Amino acid sequence: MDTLITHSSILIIGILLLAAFLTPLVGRVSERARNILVIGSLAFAAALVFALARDISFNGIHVYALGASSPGLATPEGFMVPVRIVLEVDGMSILMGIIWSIVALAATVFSLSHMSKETGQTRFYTLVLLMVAGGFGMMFTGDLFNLFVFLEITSISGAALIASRTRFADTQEGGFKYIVISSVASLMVLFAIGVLYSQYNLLNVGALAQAMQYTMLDRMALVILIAAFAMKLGAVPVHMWLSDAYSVAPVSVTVLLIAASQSCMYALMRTCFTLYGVTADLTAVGWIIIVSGILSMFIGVTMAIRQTDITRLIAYNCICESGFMLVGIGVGLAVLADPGALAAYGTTAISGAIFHMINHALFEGLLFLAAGAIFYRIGTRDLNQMGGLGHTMKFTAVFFLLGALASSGIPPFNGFASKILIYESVYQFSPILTIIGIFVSIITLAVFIKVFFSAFAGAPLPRYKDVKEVPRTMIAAMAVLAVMIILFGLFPGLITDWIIRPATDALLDQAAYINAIVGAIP
Amino acid sequence: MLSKIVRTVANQLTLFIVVFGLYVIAHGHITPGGGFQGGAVIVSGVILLLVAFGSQELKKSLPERVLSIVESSGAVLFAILAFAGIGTAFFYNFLVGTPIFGGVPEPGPGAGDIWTGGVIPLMNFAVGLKVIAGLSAVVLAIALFSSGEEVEE
Amino acid sequence: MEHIPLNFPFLAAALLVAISFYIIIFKKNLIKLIMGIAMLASGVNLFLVSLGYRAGGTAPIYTDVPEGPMVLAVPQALTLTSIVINVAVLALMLTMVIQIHRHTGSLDSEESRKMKG
Amino acid sequence: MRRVTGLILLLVLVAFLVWGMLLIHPFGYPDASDMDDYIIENAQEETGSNNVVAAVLFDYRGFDTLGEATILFTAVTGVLFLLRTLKRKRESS
Repeated sequence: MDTLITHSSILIIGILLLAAFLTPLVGRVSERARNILVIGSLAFAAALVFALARDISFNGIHVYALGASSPGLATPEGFMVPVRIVLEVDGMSILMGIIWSIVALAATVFSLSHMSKETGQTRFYTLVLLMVAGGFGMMFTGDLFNLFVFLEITSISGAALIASRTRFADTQEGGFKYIVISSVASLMVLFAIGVLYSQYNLLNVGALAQAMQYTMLDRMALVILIAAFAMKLGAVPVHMWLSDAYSVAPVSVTVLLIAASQSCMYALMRTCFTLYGVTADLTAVGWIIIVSGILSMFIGVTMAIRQTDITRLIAYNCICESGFMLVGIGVGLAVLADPGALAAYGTTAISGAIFHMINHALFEGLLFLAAGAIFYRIGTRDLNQMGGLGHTMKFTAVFFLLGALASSGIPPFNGFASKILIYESVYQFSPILTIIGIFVSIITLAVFIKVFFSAFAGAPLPRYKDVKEVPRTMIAAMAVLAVMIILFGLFPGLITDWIIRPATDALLDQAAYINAIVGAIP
Repeated sequence: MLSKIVRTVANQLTLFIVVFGLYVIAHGHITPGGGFQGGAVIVSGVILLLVAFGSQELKKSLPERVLSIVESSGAVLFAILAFAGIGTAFFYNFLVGTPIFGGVPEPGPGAGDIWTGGVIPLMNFAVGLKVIAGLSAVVLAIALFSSGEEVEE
Repeated sequence: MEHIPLNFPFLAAALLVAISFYIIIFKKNLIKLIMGIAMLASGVNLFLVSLGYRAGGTAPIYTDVPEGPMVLAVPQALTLTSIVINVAVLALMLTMVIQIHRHTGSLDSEESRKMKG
Repeated sequence: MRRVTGLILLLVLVAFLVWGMLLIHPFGYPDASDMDDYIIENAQEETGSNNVVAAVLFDYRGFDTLGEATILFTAVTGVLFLLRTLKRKRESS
């Protein structure tokens, strides 16, 4: 058991990669065996993630040096800096890992029936496994170049998955846009890595953070990194690809894409808080992120009003919700150098943003899955053609309503729990931001009420008389997310204390992250 | 399909290209080169055959199904080699000091020995297999698709 | 080879990056867009590999090498990795363009809806 | 309008890049090389490989190479996935 825990971080990634390599071989033999392999490896990875989370909460940061003579030996003996790739999992990374494993499992179970009519399923599941492995790699790695490699794995498999329904032209366009944006963003990340490498001859995040002098070149690298991750995230100046990509992908893929953009958010936070951290003066960066967040909120919600395509509407809602996270992170960054303000409200703002990341993945996931369930049964995404579906698709209607209410921040659900944290902390920073946030939430609610009534309420339409409820696996996948939304909404204090607070502390504790790699600073 | 002269020359040349590629792969740990580079060299030979004979002819001897299987096997081999060191740590070079590729050269410049490098030559081989099959499959699939042929899934 | 004035290789990499951004922003043809991304990749690769150069150094391979300093090995490995990654990305992009062309019959980003992103 | 904004952005980018490149260490004289020196010195002993680049690729940074092989695998899977035609034609006919 101890051995398993010691190796768990690499096993999570390695088993998924191995399963992905095996899937095309197994898929030729039997479809059933393939599905068991896919679900089994994902479940195994999820179990390991929880075991690792438990270990981290007791023993602190988990470090794994790949190829070293002992896994805990991050730097070679008698040498100050790490030479090998080091996986470093702290509270923040494992939090992302937990979200990612749950979302991946739900999305894959959902696709079992959702994709059953499509061709090329073996390759579809291979790509899903690769994408999940890539996401775990991004979250667990402590090495910048390794981050770039896994960023590429996630984006390439994501692009191929978006374009998976090749009989429609718009899927190809959405996938192409996604891959163009992601490869430009990844190359920018690589450029920034080169700039950092040129000065310190290091690639490890912890060691770089220790050596960081915050010279002009470091600022340049910071600008490039933030621009690249913001591009990948769909923050406002470069958000145009997001609605096109999210709306055309199969919904189970969209759910994965949302979680993947959360991992870019994680990379952004890692860059700002851990790589640069308190030594750098990040107030200006914080303000840029806040402005981008506010713009995301506004543009997301105003564009959502005009949409008649249900998945496109939810995609714009995604942009809007990620604005809330950006505002939380931006406020945290802006006061990072000021310990008093950080303790008073900065930490709460970051916790709120992190909590909102989980909630965002959950409720947007639920909304997309419900939209996908509708598409599965009636074959259209156009809101004007829907109506009265609530009579026949009761579960789907309930799940959609749940997601919509959580997304608009209505009290008993999880969206409220995280938004209230953001509101109250941001209010102390600048009241106007909170007012904007509440205003945007109200419009979101209005948009979703409109959608709910046009799709589910009203008299049953004659042409949808034969529409049945979706298969049980799809309901199960939605139910998992719905139960978590309710639980997180009912016990926000518990979640905050158990998961969010340790993650925030881990994110803000730059010294611990560095120490885990290079030992105590002399 | 091009003229008979081109086809014959391509046929003969491919042998040399493959031998050179194999040389680059096998000596990846002592001279410049390695799995990716050697694999790319061999794929250039495959492309030569594709240009000379056309995609349908090539498909008869190199179907995508086989290429896909070989590619997966190469990837699995690579991953297993990485996993094999997990007794110590993932990617640990467990073959150094053993009779199989376990030699350690004298420090400093010197003549290379093929029996060195631990898992590196084996990994080079796995990666080479993967690159050959993978890139050939890509080129073949694109050629087949753009000439209106059917592509196997 | 003595000190090359004005960091010439770095400037060349920067120039490549700038030209490729020009192509990515202004060109409408999808194939040209892909070429722009390939150029961006080459620019970044050139930048990476020239970071590792040490004046008068030999290739970091011990087989029959003259004594003396060796150039840095890690940037070369990074560049190799990045080259292969870009080959993969280009293959997938070209596939998508082929599919787009099959559906819309055009390679113009303006014609096939609002392709610019 | 779009052209003008694009052009201005581009000029800013060029200025930014050139300025940055002038700040980087002189070509051929790296600022720091601790990690690389360690690798060049110890690669032969630790990995048994004469080719230091291969040692970095498959030993010190082997995980990156696994990632890179994965990316190639992903791309091949993606290409074959997107260009699939055979099965569907059979089903529809």
